[in-house]
Amino acid sequence: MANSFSVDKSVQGEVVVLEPKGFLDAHTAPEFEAAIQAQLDEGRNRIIVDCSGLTYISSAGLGVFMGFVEDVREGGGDIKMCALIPKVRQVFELLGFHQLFHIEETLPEAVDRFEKAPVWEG
Amino acid sequence: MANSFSVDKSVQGEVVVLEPKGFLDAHTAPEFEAAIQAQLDEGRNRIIVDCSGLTYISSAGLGVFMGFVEDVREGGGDIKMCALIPKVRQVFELLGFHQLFHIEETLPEAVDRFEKAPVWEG
Amino acid sequence: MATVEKRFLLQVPSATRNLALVREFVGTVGQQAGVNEADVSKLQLAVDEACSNVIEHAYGHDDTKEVVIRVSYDAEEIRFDVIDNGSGFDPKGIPQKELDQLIAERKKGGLGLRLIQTLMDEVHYEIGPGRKNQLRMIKRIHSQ
Amino acid sequence: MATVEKRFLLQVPSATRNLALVREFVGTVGQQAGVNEADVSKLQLAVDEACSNVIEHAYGHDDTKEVVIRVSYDAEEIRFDVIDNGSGFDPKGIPQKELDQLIAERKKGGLGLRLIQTLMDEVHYEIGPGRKNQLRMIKRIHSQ
Ligand SMILES: Nc1ncnc2c1ncn2[C@@H]1O[C@H](COP(=O)(O)OP(=O)(O)O)[C@@H](O)[C@H]1O
Ligand SMILES: Nc1ncnc2c1ncn2[C@@H]1O[C@H](COP(=O)(O)OP(=O)(O)O)[C@@H](O)[C@H]1O
Repeated sequence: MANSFSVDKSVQGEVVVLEPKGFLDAHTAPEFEAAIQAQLDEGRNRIIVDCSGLTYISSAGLGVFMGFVEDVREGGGDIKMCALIPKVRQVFELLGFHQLFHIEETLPEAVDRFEKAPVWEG
Repeated sequence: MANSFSVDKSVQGEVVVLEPKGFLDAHTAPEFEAAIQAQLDEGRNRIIVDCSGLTYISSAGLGVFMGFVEDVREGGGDIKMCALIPKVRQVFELLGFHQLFHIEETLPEAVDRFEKAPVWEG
Repeated sequence: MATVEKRFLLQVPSATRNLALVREFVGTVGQQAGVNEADVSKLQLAVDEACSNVIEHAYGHDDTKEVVIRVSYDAEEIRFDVIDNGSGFDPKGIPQKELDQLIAERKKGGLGLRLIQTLMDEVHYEIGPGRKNQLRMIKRIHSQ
Repeated sequence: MATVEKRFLLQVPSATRNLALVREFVGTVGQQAGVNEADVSKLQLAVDEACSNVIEHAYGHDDTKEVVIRVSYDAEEIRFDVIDNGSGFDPKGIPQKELDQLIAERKKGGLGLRLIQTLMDEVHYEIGPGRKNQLRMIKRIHSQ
């Protein structure tokens, strides 16, 4: 179905990896928002969003990244993305997200990035 | 896409096997009809329709079987079916096709049936 | 499950290439209504048959005409109206021949209306030739 | 490719769960219109954004209301009208903030209208609050 959505989670040391799968739109954004909120509630603020299974994103999905990232960064953490399929990457880039977020090609690169630059410095 | 359709063909001795794939409806029935007509034009009238790849059939698709089978049988051949998925089998059965056609579980059984009963005798 | 009625409408040019879109529409709405998978397939087939008849018989493949499919559902049932403003016909005047007879006559059709009757729980016609012909098909919802 | 105009219409309850159906509809019609795959994705996103706005802003998630999507295409272009009879708004009165500013303000939105402008070739509003608000989006067809 074209509106199925789920979020997988795994912990890699100090970093938590969230893997949204399927369609992230105004209908499913609240579920994704809850998944990020749950990490913050547990005190995790080094978050990688592995987008390899994300087939679709609309501005409601982008809004989840926008709404959280400032607080996360003020707390000394960050939200970084990786493994976007081209169609999804294009939406991020159209709106300039690549200038305000670390968006890596692969998950290891994103993990690596957290080791080298845990905090966003532009 | 939910309206893709194609017909594969292979020859096994005196029997020709047609393999309709995808959605057989009022839109695609003419293509299936042409595929059967082409066999008759080449003088082949022992036809197995392997339905393993057929995901959908409407009465327009059933009509292709209905329109040809009498002439084929009068010419000493037959049209037999095999390997229907349950959803498709149900449509054939709802309308009583299983009483007027040989519908086998597998392709080998359909080939076998042609050896034992090339002509329909009910 | 739905407590209040939900309504959907799809309008497409009267051409067989649009049957796939019609089936997708019916499938999605049927699923949303809580219809079980086997019955969703029946709804798709019944509405396909009804639309195929409109395209072929009511409009004679004139794709400047349009077919309208209205759906509504609540917790109990799902209702489809297939609407055209074409020629119309007298459903009672259509001879219902047996399959063996149709085959003997080399007919390529004649099963659509019977199939719709078999697949749905209720079928109603409202015929107003050139104005509005409506085939209403109702199925009780067994959520599985 | 189309020589005469083809028209489609989809009407769904004003609820985000129907966005998937809207995207399927747009995808199928876009493909049929001969739009290339990359542009079909853009059409789906633009119409999703427009419908999401209607559901959220025009109707405040009242799912007894309905969203209408009208599509027409010919050989040159494909046109989408997203129609509501809700509150309406003044498109020119919406401040267009930069992404870094929206982020600084912890905003979860504010990108939809910009995205629509970026994805489509032409965007027009006709606002009639409570009567008919229409967002027309046009895309030239580059068949590949
Ligand atoms: N919507 C319609 N408008 C006009 N005539 C129709 C319509 N639906 C059915 N009919 C008539 O009823 C007949 C039987 O229809 P059906 O059982 O579906 O078989 P088929 O369409 O294969 O002929 C058609 O041949 C046609 O004459
Ligand atoms: N169909 C609509 N009806 C009423 N208001 C709308 C509509 N579309 C957009 N708006 C207004 O325009 C603003 C900006 O919309 P948009 O750029 O899509 O961002 P967002 O929807 O995320 O706020 C909305 O917050 C809303 O006030």
